Amino acid sequence: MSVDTSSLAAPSLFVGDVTLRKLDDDIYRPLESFPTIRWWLAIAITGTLAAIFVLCAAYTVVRGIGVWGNNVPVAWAFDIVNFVFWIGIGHAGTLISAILFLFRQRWRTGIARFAEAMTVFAVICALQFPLLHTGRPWLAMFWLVPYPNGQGIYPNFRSPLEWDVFAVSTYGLVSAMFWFTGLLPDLATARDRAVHPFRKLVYGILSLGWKGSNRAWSHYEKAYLLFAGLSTPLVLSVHSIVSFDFAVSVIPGWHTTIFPPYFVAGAVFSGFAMVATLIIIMRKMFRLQHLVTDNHLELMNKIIIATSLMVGYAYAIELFIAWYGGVSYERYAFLNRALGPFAWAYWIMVTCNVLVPQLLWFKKVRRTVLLMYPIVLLVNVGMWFERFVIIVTSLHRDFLPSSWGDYKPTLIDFGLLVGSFGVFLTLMLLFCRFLPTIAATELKVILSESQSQGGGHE
Amino acid sequence: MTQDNVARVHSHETMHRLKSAALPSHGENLTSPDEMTRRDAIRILMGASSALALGLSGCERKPKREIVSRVAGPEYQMPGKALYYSSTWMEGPYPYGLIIKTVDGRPIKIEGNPDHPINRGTTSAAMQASVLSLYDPDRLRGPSGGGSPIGWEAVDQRVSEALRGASSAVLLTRANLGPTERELVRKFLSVAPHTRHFVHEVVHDGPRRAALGKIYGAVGEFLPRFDRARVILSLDSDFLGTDGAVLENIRLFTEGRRVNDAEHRRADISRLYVAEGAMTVTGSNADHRIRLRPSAMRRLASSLVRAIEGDAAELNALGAESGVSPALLTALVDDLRRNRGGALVVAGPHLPEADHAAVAILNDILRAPGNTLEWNTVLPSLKVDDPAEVEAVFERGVDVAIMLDTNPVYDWPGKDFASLLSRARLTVGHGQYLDETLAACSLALPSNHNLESWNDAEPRAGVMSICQPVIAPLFNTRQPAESLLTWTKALAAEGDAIRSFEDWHDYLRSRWGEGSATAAGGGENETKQRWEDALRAGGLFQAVREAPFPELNRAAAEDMARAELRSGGLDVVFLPHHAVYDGRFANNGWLQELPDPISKVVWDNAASVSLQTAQRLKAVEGDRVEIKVGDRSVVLPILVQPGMADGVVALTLGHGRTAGGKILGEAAGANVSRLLGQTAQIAPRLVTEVQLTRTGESQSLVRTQTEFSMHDRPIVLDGTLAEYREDAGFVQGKRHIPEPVTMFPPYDYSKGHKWGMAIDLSSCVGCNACVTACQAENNIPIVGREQCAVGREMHWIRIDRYLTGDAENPTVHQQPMLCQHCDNAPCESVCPVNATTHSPEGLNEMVYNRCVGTRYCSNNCPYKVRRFNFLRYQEAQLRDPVQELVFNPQVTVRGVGVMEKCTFCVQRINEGKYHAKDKGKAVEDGAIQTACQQACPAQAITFGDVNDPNSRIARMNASKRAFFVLEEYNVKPNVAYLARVRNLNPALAGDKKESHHG
Amino acid sequence: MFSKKFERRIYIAVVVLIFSAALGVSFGAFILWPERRELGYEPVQPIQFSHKLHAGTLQVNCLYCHSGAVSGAHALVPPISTCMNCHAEVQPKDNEGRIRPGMAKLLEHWNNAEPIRWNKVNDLADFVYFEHSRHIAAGLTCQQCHGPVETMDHVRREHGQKMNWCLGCHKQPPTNNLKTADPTLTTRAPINCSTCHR
Amino acid sequence: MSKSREKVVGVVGLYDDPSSLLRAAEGVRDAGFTRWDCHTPFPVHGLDRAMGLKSSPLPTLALTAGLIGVLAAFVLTGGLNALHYPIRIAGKPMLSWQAFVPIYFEMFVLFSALTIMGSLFVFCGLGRWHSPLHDSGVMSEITGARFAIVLGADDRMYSQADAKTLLEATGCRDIRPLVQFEEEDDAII
Repeated sequence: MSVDTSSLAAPSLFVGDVTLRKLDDDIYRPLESFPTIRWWLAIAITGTLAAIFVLCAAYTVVRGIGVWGNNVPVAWAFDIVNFVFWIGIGHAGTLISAILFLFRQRWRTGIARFAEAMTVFAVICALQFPLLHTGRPWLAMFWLVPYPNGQGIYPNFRSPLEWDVFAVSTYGLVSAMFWFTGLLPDLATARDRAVHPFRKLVYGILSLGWKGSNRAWSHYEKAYLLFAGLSTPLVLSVHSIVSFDFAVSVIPGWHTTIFPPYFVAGAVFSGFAMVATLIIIMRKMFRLQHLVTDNHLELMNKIIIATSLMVGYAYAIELFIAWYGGVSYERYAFLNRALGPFAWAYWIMVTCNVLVPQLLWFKKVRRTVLLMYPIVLLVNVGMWFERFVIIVTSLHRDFLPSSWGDYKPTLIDFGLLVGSFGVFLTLMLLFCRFLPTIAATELKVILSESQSQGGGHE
Repeated sequence: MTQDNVARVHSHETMHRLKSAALPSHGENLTSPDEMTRRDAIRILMGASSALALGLSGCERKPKREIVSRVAGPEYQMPGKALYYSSTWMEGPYPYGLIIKTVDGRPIKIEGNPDHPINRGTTSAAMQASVLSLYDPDRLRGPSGGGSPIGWEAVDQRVSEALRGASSAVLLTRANLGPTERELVRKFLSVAPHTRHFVHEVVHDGPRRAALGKIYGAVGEFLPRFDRARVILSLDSDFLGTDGAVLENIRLFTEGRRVNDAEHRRADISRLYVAEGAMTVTGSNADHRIRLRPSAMRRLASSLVRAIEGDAAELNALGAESGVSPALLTALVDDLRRNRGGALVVAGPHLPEADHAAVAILNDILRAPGNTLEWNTVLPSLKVDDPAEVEAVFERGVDVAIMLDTNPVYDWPGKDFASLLSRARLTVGHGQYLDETLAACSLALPSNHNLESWNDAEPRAGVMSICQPVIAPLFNTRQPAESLLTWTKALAAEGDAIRSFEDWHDYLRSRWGEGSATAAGGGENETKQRWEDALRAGGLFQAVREAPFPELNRAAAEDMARAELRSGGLDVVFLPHHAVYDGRFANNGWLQELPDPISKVVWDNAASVSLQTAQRLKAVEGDRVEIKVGDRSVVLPILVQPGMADGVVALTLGHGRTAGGKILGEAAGANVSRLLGQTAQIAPRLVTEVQLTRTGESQSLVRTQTEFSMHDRPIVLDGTLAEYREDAGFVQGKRHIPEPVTMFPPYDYSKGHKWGMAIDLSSCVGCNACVTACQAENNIPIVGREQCAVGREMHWIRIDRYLTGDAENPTVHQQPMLCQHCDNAPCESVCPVNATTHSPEGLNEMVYNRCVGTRYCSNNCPYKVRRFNFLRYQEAQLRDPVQELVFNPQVTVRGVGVMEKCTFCVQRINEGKYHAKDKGKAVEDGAIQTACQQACPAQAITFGDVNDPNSRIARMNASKRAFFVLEEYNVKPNVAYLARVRNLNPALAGDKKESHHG
Repeated sequence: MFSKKFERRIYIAVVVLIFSAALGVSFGAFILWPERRELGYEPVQPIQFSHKLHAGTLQVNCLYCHSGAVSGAHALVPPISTCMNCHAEVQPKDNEGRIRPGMAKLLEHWNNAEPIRWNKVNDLADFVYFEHSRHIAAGLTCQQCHGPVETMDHVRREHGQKMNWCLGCHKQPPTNNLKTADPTLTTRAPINCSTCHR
Repeated sequence: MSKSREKVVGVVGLYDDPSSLLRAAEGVRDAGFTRWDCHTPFPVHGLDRAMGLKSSPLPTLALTAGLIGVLAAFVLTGGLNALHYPIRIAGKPMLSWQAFVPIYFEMFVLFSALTIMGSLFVFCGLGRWHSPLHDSGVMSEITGARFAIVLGADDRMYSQADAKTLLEATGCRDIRPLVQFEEEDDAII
């Protein structure tokens, strides 16, 4: 990323007259005031969706996977599409908190906390699917874990699904720890601002006795850097490993060496789109436009268009290699994507992920919420379809034409998809209500630096 | 089954004692109280929660189970050990010899009797499925009169009283009565003098039989010797599918097509020409196919006669009219002429008499009689009566109507049979189900299943086959012959010899005693011994001298063949369904879910038409059309079938059943037999005047395969005989296999066993027997029409069918596809829980109880042969105390959420190994047979130890025709396919567009 | 609020929580540990048949009654007729000359031709295809898996008979002590899955 | 909460901006104090040097733990798949380490991250809720917007007057005593 931060980022990350005190007041206001009617309305809707998720999941477990549209040959469909989609969403959080941190991109502070929370919740959503998609989740939840048992048999560590178990659980755990570490000082602030003893107690316990001591800061900053350093290869590895689910198989359309970078780029792409989608609402809802500024949005949009070009390149190179490689099965698989029965999904993908984001080349579009919002929404749609295209169209027609089949999702499939958004958004709403959505402490650093450098405000 | 097990076949006499000791004769307590609980015997896999390693399933111990001791069991019947009995399959149109495997007193698997001269150890799908019908919970469980249960005594009294007082009675039976049954019918008719016996079948070869009788002046039928023929011409005869002794036909046909690599330069196999209207199994195996309407068959036969005799004008005219390539017709004529004495023409049983006369002449001038045709004087079935005659009798008034194991209310080709029946005072229906007929009868009497019955059969001279029961009747049922004997005894005069017979078994036995006593003499003990020997062997099989071929009355034949040709806009041909036949097996789920060998449709019937005919009707696949013949009509969906002749509609019988079980209620389809029996038909199953109108509705047809193009992929390889003679390894030139690159050194499989399979595509005709055999052996569930529609059928072996070449008259490629047991199996490396692994003997093993159901293995299987239990498919069946008896105790019944696939019948492998070990010997080649291999009528499947250089499998694998599917992916499959050799007429080599790959 | 006492309370809470969790897990594992859970199962049988008397004192060969073990998968409990081979003659009586209750019950079953419903002591899951005959042929003694039955008045489960336990023997290096060991095996007995599951 | 006595345990100096704190910290460091600390709402750049702190040992710990994780992963995968129950899978060798690499990597990250988190408890005093700063009522200032130097009474250089003077000398205008509530009832519950 070659954004010149010294000239661009620092001065323009705040709007209006911001002091350390006012910063705290703004950020902690949602925690300290009674939720607005809009918040209640929102959580009622998302809570209902989350309940749909729970019901559909229970129904699936009781009746069997047959209540979905999956079949042979399309043995994976919405389940794994949703899994990859949510894992991908999570990646933007880690990218913002870790990679942009390592690159000293200061503007990340405005959105990092929110994006990290998104990571954690997206991973929670994602984790539902690999477990739920197994035929016997009540056994899968144990047998995928190498624990001492009476059978004397253990997982097969050669399986990409087993790699997933390690990768996704590590990712979830590390993301949560990283997020929590970042939250510590802010929780301490929340504790010290709290008036009600119960709030004070809860935030007090959660902040683990943080005192802002510089002896602690010294280790803390090192730890944060190390977390960032670990998370960076971790986030790359996680989506690479998720892509291995497909890349190490033999199925034409899956067996592709470009998958790891392509998946990572796609994950960042979709993740940033999701961050933008949600943070625009969040900053409006909690009146934080002066902290999450249009400059932030513009920078995100720049990353979106960069990653859009990457996935566009991947789509093109896939087609090229399919032609150039000369393997007839593979050639057919890609032609079938673009022209077969699921061509509509392919072209939705191309339109939403490659064509529409090109509008972001215009500065006006990048900086106008009303113009960019439809674009980021479409990117979310497009990236869901990208996984659908990869999984369903590759499976439904592979080597032997005799085994080719069709795929039709059922209501339960849609229930789980919509329901997973319910779970995710409910968690996000709770997060916005109970935890500081903006990394106040980090913002204070930037604010104080900009003030001490004599840099004014816009 | 090993050789040794055949020797252990037990006769029913000992079985009789066993039953009294161990088997209560009726009802729920059927399972012998033995060492095991029933659950134990059946081996189920439900939640597998008890296996949860830390025992998280609960605090208490596992559910307490009991061992029920026997009081005093027969020594030879060890609980859990299989016993084998011989018998005869009497349910279908043709009787075949059976070996029935029973475990703990319950029959669980049917095999062919290897000693039976007709089927020689092979089986058909319907035979395999018979065991499922035995445990069908929808079977009638006791006699009922007017809807309420009554006792057999009351039944007998009512029937015999009614018969005594009857001034007119009708006995309606099926055609394949055994000789003893026929004798009993004669006896019955003699004591019930106002009774007339009629035979009813929808599917029969009446015209052929009538024609042969007239032109040869003798009763008899052709026995085609496909193995001796060099050139075979089939005129609408599906002899590999439904016409005649199919199992024998397939065997003989494939014998005549076998090639030997060592002598590939001199290889010579028969050439099959098929002229047909519908697309049949036979047609799909043709070297050259002529699409021709059934109503034009006679013209083809007659003009062939003339052309062979020198005048090809009419043949050319026919060719021009029906769009058949003149070159093909010329080549056919040349081929036939050149191969006099080695040529053979067969004609379909649904063609009119005149056609058979024409074919007889053709065969005669080709010198087929005595060479490629034998004459059989002992007919396997009775002559079917003219429905109009029966209707007339009913219309004159009938007091008593008795219908034994036949369902005329469903399939009567003529007037509404139910209303005819309603005129009779007493109507007695005998059958296994409360079907359409029994529901319309005043007395509904339950019949025994074939496996509960005594019977005999004599399909041809020298073949006397015995059917013995292998289980006491499950329900309060009785064999129709038993009923008939009871009624005969009741009607017979005091002192009549018939009254001395205790029961039907006694009657049958004494008749056999008489027969063998007169033949061989000897005392009572020897008679008994001979009877027991015959039971053990499955019958008396003697080589008899071939009957001399009678002289053809050519003038009469020509006269007959000149009969007026009637033809309308469309030909409608009524074919028996490949699995449920005429509807008698409609309540059998294995058969309903068996894909049609040609269209792959399941659970349904349709109106098949060619692409051009569909276009003419402006209909597309799935459009429902009203098919109107005379004043009756049915509505069926259109199925566009490549290979059909234009102007032909092919309808399959056997669907649209309305009563008699839950399974047939699941099936879709319509009853087409109601269109029959009107003036528009030129033969009993051939109609030429028909109207088709689109109803505007449409319906989806459920097919297990939807893509029939091979997309130029080297999947099924074949070549012509010319190519083969040139180079036995012609397959190698048809694809490109790059040198495999691998990171890992391969495992050494050279020690011990290495199991492998070879499938000779030259032999496979695509008959589906293997599919059902596998289903029976491996407890494979049926999933129903809806689940099939979403692609969840469970067959471990399927027969892939590809069409290449001409879209209207394609070349058909069949390929049985099953788990390839790859050495580098892609499914194994992706399973996260080690549920699918490799054995040191080269088996790809699937451990159901370890499987958590990620389905990743299925995704990564290039052959897509893995099957997933998406829903609780087997649970209802497991809970039913009758249905659960069908399960093979040697194979786990899979629960929901578990992947499954072909195991190479690992239970048989283990048993074979144990057996050899106990004897201290190596496993003999051929001692271990997979279920599919054992059933295969074409002997196309070979299984064995690849490491044994003398084994048949090693020879097959070494064949130059052998190739592996997707070999280029270096998955190292263990199922070798031997490329099909097609015997194309060299004169037509350029005419026929053969697809080349790679 | 955040006094030393508060801090101590939290510590105590955490310690108690961790301790009770550890205790719970170990207790649960102890209770549920499959080997243990199956061990020592000693149900009351419908007839008080003493293996100690028959197999121990009287030295009746195991295979006399459990004849299936040689030739098949199931060892079988004997049909009552097998009992009657001896007990038609030998009918133990008590001091007052009455037939002992267990014997009387056996006779009752025999005379009514009514099977005896024994409680299964050694019970494998349905998906395990255990073949007694293979193990007898390999020269294993009954006691190796069933424990010293000849010393038990009531038969008791001596081994958990979980897969790990089976594998314990199967995975040993090949040995010449076993009669029918396959020379191609690298272990004492096959350990591939279809040996027991299919 | 029980009644308690206040006990002075040190002195707090509050500053309004980081630069004055930096200067003050250098002064305190140079004065030779050891039992003292700075408390800030956010990490102040240069304060470590100003306080004369040694650099954190965390990176070494994290790397060591990660390597132990890799070793554990090697033992886990190889031990279970190749030694404990060698099953043939897809023609791959029992110890097909290439296929275990993703697990090695993930275990590196997992062990390392857990160690970092654990180390934070040790090094940053997490889980020590009690602080005289709460009792002195300055905590909310610190986590809010102000910067504090705390000189502990247990420092051998400490005397209340000197400490106050020292802080005043660094320009501190808000100096407060650091108090701790002495609980009368010192019982645990």
